[in-house]
Amino acid sequence: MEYLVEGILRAVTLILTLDPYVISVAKVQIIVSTSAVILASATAVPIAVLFSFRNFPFKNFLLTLINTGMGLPPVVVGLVVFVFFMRRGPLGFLDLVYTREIMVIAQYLLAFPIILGVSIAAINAVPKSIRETAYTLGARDREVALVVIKEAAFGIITGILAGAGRVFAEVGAILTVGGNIAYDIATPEGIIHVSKTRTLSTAIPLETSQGDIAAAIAFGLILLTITFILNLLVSFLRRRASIEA
Amino acid sequence: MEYLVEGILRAVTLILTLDPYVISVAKVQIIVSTSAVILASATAVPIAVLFSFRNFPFKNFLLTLINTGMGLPPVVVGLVVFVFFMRRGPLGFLDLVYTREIMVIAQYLLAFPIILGVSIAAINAVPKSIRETAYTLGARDREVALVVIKEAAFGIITGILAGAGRVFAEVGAILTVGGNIAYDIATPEGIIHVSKTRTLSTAIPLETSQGDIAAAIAFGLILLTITFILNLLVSFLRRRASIEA
Amino acid sequence: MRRSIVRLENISKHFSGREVLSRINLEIREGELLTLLGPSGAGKTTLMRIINLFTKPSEGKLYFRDREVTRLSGDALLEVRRSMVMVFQKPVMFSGSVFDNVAYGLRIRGYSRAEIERRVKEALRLVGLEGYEERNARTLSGGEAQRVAFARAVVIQPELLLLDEPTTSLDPISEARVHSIIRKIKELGISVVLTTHKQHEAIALGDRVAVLKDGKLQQVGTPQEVIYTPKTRFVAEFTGMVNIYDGVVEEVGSTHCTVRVGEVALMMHAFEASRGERICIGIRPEEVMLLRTDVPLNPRHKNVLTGVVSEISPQGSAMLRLRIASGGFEVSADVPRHVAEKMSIRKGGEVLFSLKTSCLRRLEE
Amino acid sequence: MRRSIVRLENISKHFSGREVLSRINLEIREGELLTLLGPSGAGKTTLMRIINLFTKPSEGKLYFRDREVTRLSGDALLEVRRSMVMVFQKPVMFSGSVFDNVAYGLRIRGYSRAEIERRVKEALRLVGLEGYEERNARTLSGGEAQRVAFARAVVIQPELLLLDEPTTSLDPISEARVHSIIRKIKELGISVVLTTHKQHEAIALGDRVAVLKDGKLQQVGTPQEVIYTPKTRFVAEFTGMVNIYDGVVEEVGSTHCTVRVGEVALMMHAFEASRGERICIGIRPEEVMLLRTDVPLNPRHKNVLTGVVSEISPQGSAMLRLRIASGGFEVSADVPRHVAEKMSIRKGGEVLFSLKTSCLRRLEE
Repeated sequence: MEYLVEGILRAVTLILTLDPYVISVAKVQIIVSTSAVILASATAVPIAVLFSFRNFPFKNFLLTLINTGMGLPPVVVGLVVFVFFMRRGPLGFLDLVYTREIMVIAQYLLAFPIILGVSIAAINAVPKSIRETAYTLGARDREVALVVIKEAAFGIITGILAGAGRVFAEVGAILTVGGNIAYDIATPEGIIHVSKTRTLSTAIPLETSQGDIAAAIAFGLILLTITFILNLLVSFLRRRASIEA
Repeated sequence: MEYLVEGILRAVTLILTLDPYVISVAKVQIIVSTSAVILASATAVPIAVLFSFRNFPFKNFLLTLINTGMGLPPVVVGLVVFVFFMRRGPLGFLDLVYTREIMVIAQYLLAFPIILGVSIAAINAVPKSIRETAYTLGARDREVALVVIKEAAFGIITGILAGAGRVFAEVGAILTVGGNIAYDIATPEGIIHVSKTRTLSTAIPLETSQGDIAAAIAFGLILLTITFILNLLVSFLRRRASIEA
Repeated sequence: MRRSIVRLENISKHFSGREVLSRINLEIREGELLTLLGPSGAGKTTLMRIINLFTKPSEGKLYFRDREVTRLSGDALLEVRRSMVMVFQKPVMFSGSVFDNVAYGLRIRGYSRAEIERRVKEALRLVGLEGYEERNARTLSGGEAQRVAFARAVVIQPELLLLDEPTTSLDPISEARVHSIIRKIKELGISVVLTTHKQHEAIALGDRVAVLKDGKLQQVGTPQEVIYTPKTRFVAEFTGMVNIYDGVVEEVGSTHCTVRVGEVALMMHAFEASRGERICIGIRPEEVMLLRTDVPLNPRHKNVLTGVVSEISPQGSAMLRLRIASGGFEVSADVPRHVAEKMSIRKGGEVLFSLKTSCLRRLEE
Repeated sequence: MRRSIVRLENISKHFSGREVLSRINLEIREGELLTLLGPSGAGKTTLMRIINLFTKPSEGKLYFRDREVTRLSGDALLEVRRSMVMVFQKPVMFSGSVFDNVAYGLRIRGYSRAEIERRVKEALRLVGLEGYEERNARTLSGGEAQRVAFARAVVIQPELLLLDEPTTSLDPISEARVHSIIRKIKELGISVVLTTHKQHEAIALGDRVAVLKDGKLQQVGTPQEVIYTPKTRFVAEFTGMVNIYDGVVEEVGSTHCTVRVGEVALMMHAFEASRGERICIGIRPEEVMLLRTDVPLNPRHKNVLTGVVSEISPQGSAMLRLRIASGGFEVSADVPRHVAEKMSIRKGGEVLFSLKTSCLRRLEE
């Protein structure tokens, strides 16, 4: 028990003293996952609007694909990305394996279907009568779309946060494509670790297996804080939405 | 590209020839995750019924806790389980680190809040008028509960499948507490690997980093098949439920 | 007097500070059909839920067959509740067959299989759904589901049936069918309380009508009492007494009083009041009497006025509603079509009319 | 004859094999209020949606101001649709203020800020919601939201306003308020189509009434035509002609025909038929005439029968409905209360009654 308390205290110290290794791991996580979420939102939300307002061939098939994507194990997504980008794979010439770029790609593929799926659901949840009211009042398709997006705004943001939740907490994909790499730098104070592709989530199993419980707990605390903030935002939006309705 | 095709072909061969290593990894995954889901269902569903029919102090607080649990990063759950059971941790005397038992515990903790949360939501989604109709027709609390469970059955099963989906695909927790261990056995045909705590999901990043793409793809295919079946069941139930309603 | 089944004594109900029901005193008697008439938000459903022991009143006492049941719980509550059934405004079906639904109340009461089958069959016949036993209850139309809900309630043979707005948003043909089912249920000796916001329904079905507004009981009486001697302005308005005036008492006599409304002085039957008091009076449109102008005026006609017809609109099928202006004094009069034709009444034409002293009624605010 | 705004020519609509509307021919004229009366499921809403260009008919042609608009799309559709507005049965509010909601149609039409403010204010005054501009539209009561929906529609000054069941499930006081708003809208010169399942509403509001059943137009006419000369059995039933009989033509004369109903032979005005033909006839309950038994029978009374009063129930406020059995022949008669009192009618008593030849009407099945 004392050992546990001691571990937690040392973890808090690592965070508060801005330990370079801890900071660099957290930075990689935040840069990679935030980029993935921003890219996924920027592409998924317009597509969601298109999906709800236009009919086109294979629409149902694409919807099924999106649903499948939402349920795909991240580790499998990571594997697929890996085999495409590995040296002898079809995109191997890009030389992206074990870089932050490929991590963004993998997490983008994880976030995209969730944001798209939740946004489509949010837009479809806007009562049909809202659209028809806008139409009967003389609105054009574009104006109706604006009305619907406004009504679905809370739901779309919830979808983006859900996507963020998925990629920040995820281990399988990012470990497979990123490789969990950190390297050493010599400084006047001694040798320190710096993360190249190691993230909060991939660092935890590594540090526990190497016996550095304090570092693992430090990473866990930061990760927990991030997901806690995301959850807080989601439940805040839920409450706002239920007051609105 | 040929390399990729070759990898897939070798992966299929590994599966079809029932390669002992592949089989033993899949067996660990199935034993651990299925045990966790069964235990979580057996405890979560009765508690969900209790939650919906009884008021007690701290109920809202507990509901918030369940919601938090549903959003907790699996790797953090794994870390918490690890620090409790590590040799110098409070439950270290049980000596469970890097065993299948501790993997069941970690995955139980992942599945439980989801199954509980979804079951509570399913029961609460049964219109209040169903309960009141049963009451006005003269039903006792117990009889009303039976009616409500019957109406919510599809939703509860969906919750169990969602729990299964979470634990089968998850890497962080199981890697942290299980350690991804396999060992060698000498046989007349030569030395083969056998999994102790290595699962489909944790084996993939390992095999890719060690360059055994065929094994990684084999594991990915099996994992995909499992999640595909789970998703199929969920969408089947959704359709049944929407026809019923 | 018939025995009482349910009695409410000074029942009040607050929800988060708002008073939904206020000091209700009401008795439901054996074998009667009581209609509870009021606009949406009057507290009708809350009152039904209190009677069915779903909601505990904030104040007051509830009696079932002269036994106080206000704060019952557990088995005692169950026993009382099992004497009655409520059919909700929007009935829901349990998943399963129609038979399962109708049989539910009997099954939980432990009836034998044969008895259940016999009674379910009988109940389905009552609501005109013979042979529906094996149908999936979730695939029924709205009207069919409602009739199954009636069967599900009646099959238990309750002493009291509570029907919450059973005909809201039904078309007239479906409404007529529901009315006929309700009459059949009443003939089985089951007492019924029915809430409605439709005046015509409350009057056509009710042995007695209780009028509720803003949680307050305005009046309880036979349909005729409620229509012809409304106690309050609200009851008058709600039951179609469209001519309501604010006036000032001018003279108080032993047999008659005079009340001034604008420029017109109206003679009424005597009532207790003091000169100069402001009061509210009303007259039903069908009680405004048009007089022939080609014969001498009969001296027994009081309050005779001339006016100009400013509007004519159909009122139901048999009547026309005239809007008549007599200077600043305006009145609506319902006249049978054939009478209007005979008197060649037309828009802009002049008419002579009389307001009988006995038809002018004083209303509380 | 007023100019036509919308004309439907042989409009049919199928949904997955089911015929929801069948060969509808109907014209909506400038300035008129047309009520579309029918039970739920008759196709009223589908018809409205076809007029508002939401639904394309399966067959037939739709004209707007004599221009065919059946298969318009894009800007041409938008232009026509902008001449009309529909208010849905359950109006929804956009999130935002009441002002935002009412202003919506004007904003997308690019009106100036000042003009929008002026018109919104005026529209809110029309529906009695002055000063509600800044209220959150989602916090309004159901009735208020409906009035905002009316304002939101009228503010555009459409040529045609489509109101889909605006009073379903309203209590009589709210209904009266909605009726008065509709009358004010009509006075603005806006043509209105209103669907309803309430006979009294269709009759009280409509310049013309179109009766719809199972997707087929049964009859279009003035309220009086629909009530007194219903063409089909359904129209008769739906408008309260409760006495409907199947009979056989016995004699065909030049001025009169005789029809046998059970044991009774009824004389009717002449119509085209052959002896032995089975036909359906009806008479409104208020046209059954009770005769005094203390004076000699007037020979101009035809179809005089004696019967026994088997049931008396209130019918609205002014009338009593008597169920009279004359052997196997039964008839319902609506009698004013005061007449019933004067004739001392009571349950079980004997009455003499006459069915005027002109009031017996032949109905199509």
